[in-house]
Amino acid sequence: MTSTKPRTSTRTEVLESRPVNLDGFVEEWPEKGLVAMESDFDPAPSVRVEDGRIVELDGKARADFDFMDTFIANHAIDVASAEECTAIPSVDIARMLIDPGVSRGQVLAVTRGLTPAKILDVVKLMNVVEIMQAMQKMRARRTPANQGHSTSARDNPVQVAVDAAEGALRGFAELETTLGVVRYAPLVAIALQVGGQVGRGGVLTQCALEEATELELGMRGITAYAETISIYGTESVFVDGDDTPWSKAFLASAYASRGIKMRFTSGTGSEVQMGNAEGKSMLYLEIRCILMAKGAGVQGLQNGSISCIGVPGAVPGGIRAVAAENLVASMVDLECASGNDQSFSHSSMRRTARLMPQLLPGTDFVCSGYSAVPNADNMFAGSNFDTEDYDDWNTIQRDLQVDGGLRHVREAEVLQVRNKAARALQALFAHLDLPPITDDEVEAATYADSSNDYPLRDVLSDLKGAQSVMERGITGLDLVRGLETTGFHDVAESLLSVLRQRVSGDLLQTSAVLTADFTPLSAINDVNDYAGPGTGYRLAGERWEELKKLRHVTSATNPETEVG
Amino acid sequence: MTTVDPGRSPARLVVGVDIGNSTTEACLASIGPDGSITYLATDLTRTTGVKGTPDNTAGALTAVRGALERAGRRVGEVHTVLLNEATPVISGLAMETITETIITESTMIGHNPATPGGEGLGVGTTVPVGALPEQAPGQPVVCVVPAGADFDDVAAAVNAAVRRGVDVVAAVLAGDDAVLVTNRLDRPIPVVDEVAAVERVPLGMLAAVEVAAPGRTIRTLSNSYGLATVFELDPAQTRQVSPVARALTGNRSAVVVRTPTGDVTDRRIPVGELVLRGAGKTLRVDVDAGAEAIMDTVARVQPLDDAHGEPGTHVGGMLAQVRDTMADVMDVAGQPDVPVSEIAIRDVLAVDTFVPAEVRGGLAGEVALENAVALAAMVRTSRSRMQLVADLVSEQLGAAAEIGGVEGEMAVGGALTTPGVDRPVAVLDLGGGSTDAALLTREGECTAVHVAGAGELVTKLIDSELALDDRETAESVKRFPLAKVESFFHVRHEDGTVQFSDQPLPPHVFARVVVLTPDGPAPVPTWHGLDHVRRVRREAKRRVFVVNALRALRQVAPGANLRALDFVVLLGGSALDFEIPDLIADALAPHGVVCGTGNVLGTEGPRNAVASGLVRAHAAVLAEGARCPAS
Amino acid sequence: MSAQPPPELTAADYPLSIKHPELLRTPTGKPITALTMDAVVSGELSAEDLRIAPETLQLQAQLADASGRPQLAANFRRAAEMTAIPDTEVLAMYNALRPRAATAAQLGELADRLGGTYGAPVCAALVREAAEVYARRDLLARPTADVG
Amino acid sequence: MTTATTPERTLTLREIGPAGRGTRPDEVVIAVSPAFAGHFTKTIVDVPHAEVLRQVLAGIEEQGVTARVIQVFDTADLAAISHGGAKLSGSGIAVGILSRGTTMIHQKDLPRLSNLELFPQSPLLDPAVFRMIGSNAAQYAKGESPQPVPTRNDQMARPRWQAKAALLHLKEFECIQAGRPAVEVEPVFGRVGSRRLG
Repeated sequence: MTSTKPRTSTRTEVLESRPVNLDGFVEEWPEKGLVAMESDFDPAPSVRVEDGRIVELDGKARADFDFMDTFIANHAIDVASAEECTAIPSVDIARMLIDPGVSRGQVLAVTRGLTPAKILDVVKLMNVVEIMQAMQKMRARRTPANQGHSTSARDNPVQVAVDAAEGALRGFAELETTLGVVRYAPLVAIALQVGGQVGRGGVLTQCALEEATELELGMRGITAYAETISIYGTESVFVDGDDTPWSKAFLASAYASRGIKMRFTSGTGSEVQMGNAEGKSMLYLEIRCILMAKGAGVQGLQNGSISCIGVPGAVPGGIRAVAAENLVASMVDLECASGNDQSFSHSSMRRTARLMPQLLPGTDFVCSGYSAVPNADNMFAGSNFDTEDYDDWNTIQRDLQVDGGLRHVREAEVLQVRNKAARALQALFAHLDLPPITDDEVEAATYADSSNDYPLRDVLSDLKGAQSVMERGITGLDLVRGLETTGFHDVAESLLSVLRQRVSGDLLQTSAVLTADFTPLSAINDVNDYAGPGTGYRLAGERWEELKKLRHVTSATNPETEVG
Repeated sequence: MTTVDPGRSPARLVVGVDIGNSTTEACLASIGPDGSITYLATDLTRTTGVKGTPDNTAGALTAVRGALERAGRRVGEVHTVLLNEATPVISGLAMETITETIITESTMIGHNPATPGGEGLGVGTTVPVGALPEQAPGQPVVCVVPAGADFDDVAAAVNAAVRRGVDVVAAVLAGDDAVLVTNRLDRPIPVVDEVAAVERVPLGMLAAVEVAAPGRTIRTLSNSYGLATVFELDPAQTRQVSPVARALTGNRSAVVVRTPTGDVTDRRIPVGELVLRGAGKTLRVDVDAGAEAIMDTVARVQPLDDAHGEPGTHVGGMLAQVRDTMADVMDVAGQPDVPVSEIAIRDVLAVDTFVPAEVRGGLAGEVALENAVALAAMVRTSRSRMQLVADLVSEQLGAAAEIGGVEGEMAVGGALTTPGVDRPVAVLDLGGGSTDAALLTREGECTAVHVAGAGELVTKLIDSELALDDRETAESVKRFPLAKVESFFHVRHEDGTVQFSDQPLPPHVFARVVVLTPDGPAPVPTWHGLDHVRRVRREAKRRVFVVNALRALRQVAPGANLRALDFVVLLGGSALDFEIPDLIADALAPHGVVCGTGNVLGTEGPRNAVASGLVRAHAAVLAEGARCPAS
Repeated sequence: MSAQPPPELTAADYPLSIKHPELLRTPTGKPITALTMDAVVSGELSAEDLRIAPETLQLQAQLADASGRPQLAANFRRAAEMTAIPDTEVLAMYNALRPRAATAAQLGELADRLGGTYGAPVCAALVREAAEVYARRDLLARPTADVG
Repeated sequence: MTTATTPERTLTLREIGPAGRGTRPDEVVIAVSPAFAGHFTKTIVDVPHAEVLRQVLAGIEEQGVTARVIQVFDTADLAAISHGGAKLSGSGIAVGILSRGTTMIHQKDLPRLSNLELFPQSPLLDPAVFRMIGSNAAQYAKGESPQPVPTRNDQMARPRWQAKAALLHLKEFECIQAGRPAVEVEPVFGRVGSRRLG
């Protein structure tokens, strides 16, 4: 080719080579809903009640309601206070949200009567710092927490167990897994449960699968909760997903009827991604999802764009909208597992900035899936953070004195729990007559980073074993019995304590997790009491001492050594 | 337990328990003081751990409890649990490829692309397509096209050269473009494509390209005299190229390049010796001599005392590993170690097979079916840990537990409960790792043998011969019948019958050869047709089970004469296979033997023979009847 | 959202597993304190013992009401009704509620079965409401299936 | 010849009549979306539509199977386009292609929402993949059992391409002409800077 490009500066070349330029960005197109939260095509707020029924919602008469409007009007909005609350000027409500003198409960008394467009109108007034300020108060549980992913590119149960153990030790309150080969699910779910309990008794686990199998594993007590129950903001996309608000509400009750904690999943961008945003902004549609979840009576929601993060991430103000959607979930009193769980950017700087609106104020689960395995092993298609980022995360917590739910753990402790998790799973597999785990595998697991560091397993035998788990009707009780009889008494006790919780139903309440002493901690007994400086959750005392530790900190007493 | 007093009780409750390689079976019966037996219930569960080791206890207890539950009886009522003397049998498998095809100097391309172009034979000098513009007219040329070239451009270049008078007679392409190029030529020529390493085709050499019409095979390059004609060879040279012709037989297309010393050779790979000791002799046989030679040697050292393979070979490694595994299994805390030297290989089965392997020196990933030998070996030990199992069972159930007899004898006893069977009777227990035979004579004498090779070897043969590289699929091919999905609404079974369905079949099986598993049709990932897959499956079963059936029965038959057998009863998991019993029955029919799948107690099919045999033997002792002496 | 009877439990009674274990029983009638390791090892417990009882869901519904979460409470009340329905039937009912999966008559039968066989009036009401909305939004199964 | 960069080909779709049902059992229908080779000229990763169509056609031709190309105007839903194409195909097999590159192999007896092979990750489809898609479609038409085209995956496709894919999807929807029936077209290839037709 003889054609020459115009000469570019060396600086441009440097900038061109920056990872951020591998990300994709697009212009807004509000008519089609390709816009974060500021759109002239979103409806204006309005509500009218007649005979105890909402007959007009955001400019639409009941006869014109689509099924989202109907469900929200029938179930989500408090009819008694709707007209009064929606009449309050949006700016007043926005100010209540950030005013430390107004309690969380006082805000909830107003938000329970708001329409979707009204909520949008309120949060549109708030900049990202104000959103964070509000999140700090509106988060349902006082103590923030984090959730990890433990998966394996080879679906190796040994890896899932030891990385779950290390993750639990590092602080994740919940652990989630999923599969490459779905038939591996029973073995991997068992591994996650056992590994999690070795790392820290009381960790809750889940395995993301299609509804029937996920529910079955839950009912058998092999997993403890579920969250991959997706909902969408327009009727057409909801129907494309082969569900309706009523089918999902029914499913929510089905989980509760088996004593299993559950939350829905939604997020900005999914409707426009599927081409059916009906001309509404991403945040408006997400607010409809949030209120639908509220109306279904599910205790919580995983949101923050989730698997569509590339869409809000590419438009102006998109990450502000993502922060706002987390806030809206919290301000209507739902547990919020706030995203940061999908590969988001080629730029580390951008990955970190995207996290700040959740990390700084704290949310119920800052990540709804921090990859507790290297991203190459992450079967959720990669997370915003993975095992390589552990030390950075811990340092950021220490720098800013914020609690992101993790902590630095010394190598010896890590190796100890990894080894124990592998041995516990080895003993349990032998006890249940599942394909053996060799001593070589235990050794490899203790010191491994990724799935490549493990001996290959006999996949055929594993799949037969997995099938036999289902056929033989193995339940959580069998796991407890196996662990107890093979000498892993403490792990067996932890698992039994988790199983006992489903009889009590305490984990069904909003934002519930289980502490290391097996106390259910939820929005009922750990109420967020933030009321300005010096109140609410503060990173102090023993926990702060814990977070001061890093891999390398020079000792003040003897600068020739490190503390740790 | 207080209610049971063996001295006075009118009937005692006993449970026979058979711990096999893969399943543990129980047979619950009540025995009257006169030895009369009332069978109450049976149960079957997976064997826990390796047969003959303390790990078996859990499975044995599960089976006993299961049988009790079915009969509505309590654990406390059991008087005696009867266990078989289960000696651990461990089998190993290995495969050695013993031939190798090598092409030197890139003499030949014979990979049979799916869609060659044109038809006929072209002979000329190899020239790169890029050099066609400089090629002088007159001399015939074979055009060689590198990877990445566009089919439109190649066709244009050839057409241009031909218009200039260059005699382009054939082409060899890297890409899958042969039809595309030929369709665009003014004058059609034979074209062979998908030659991945086309850059290694020698240039400036005389080459012949031949493509046959669809559905036909080449005639000239697969014929030694055809090659001699094309390349003007003398008789000595013709003899030298005959392997090339042989290698190309059956192909639809081929390229042969004449180079100074190019050759195709079929080499035997030395893979070491097998040392067999028995009958006071020690014989050696080269593994690459093939299955027949190995099995002849094995026959000459019967009964086999031990076998070793040459260290550093697959066979040597496999035999050593089987021995080590057995040593590990016998290693139980509180029991004396069993030295490896005391663990002997007691049988070897060799089977000829073939493995598709990429040809060394090939330019297009040519695959040749290389010969291979598959070996199964079996190790037994006279020592067992069954006493430990018996002690544990006794402790857990609060009942007596005794070790009741040798498996083969018990199996025969159980087989006798099959309606229509009488002494003398032989049983064949078709398992996963070994095939066992036992004979009970009219006089009540019993002999039993175990031979190596059973269901697992069949799976391995299917896996390698179909190049599946997936044991799970191979296992399905072995276990279930085949069909071809002809549309979303019908399949054609392997017997030719057609079955329609109302619901559309899943897309991933469309147009594929499938195995009809209980969970629905599963595709067999192979380009072979249904008939080929079926032939491989049946041949694998024949070479293992039929060969072993005859071998094992000869070892127990009086005077090694199969005609001396009257009844042969098939038992074990593989007796439930949909065609193995027929294959064996067909093979035995010429010897006048009645052969069929057992139906133990008239209800259990080929299952539960040993467990119910234990009960029978126990009852016989109680009645002070004769007992089959140990062999 | 009709008003619930005044709650007997208050937020201070949470968590029940610690503050009121005496109120918690398994569907088989065992007290939660019977779920011990000894009981597990001896095989006294079955999977049925690890399910939640409808009475417990009613208690949790009271707690949800007491902490200002009427929708959550309603969900727990539906769940309490659903404890009696076998697993496979729960999934079948869920599938019937998917778009265009059931006719008006089928949904009516489903609601009747919930209200009658299972004594589940709250669930039945949810299904009736769905049937009404589906009719208006063209989400009922069409009598002649058009898969083309 | 291998090193020379081939000049970019152009593509126009010349309408030759309404899209009818084919009768030849050895044909595959290629059904393209409303904006294909019109409003848009290349896929999300800049593969020219000329090359996309040329390679799919080549894959079919190499298998000795014929092809007909139709353009659909009243939907931009890939399953609907592909299934509609399959119903018009003499063999019952069709390849459906969206402007951004997303492609599907469909068969007429399958439910609309099912498919034989789906290539959802448009950023990972290059000319070689389009060739294999054509080849596989032709093999299905012949009743053979091709190995499915290997699908690729890239975790970082989300941040780079997700939003652009959504935008292209919306634009394609804009080009829908409700009620306009599908037409059979003749693909006319040309070369930039050259009048010679390929």
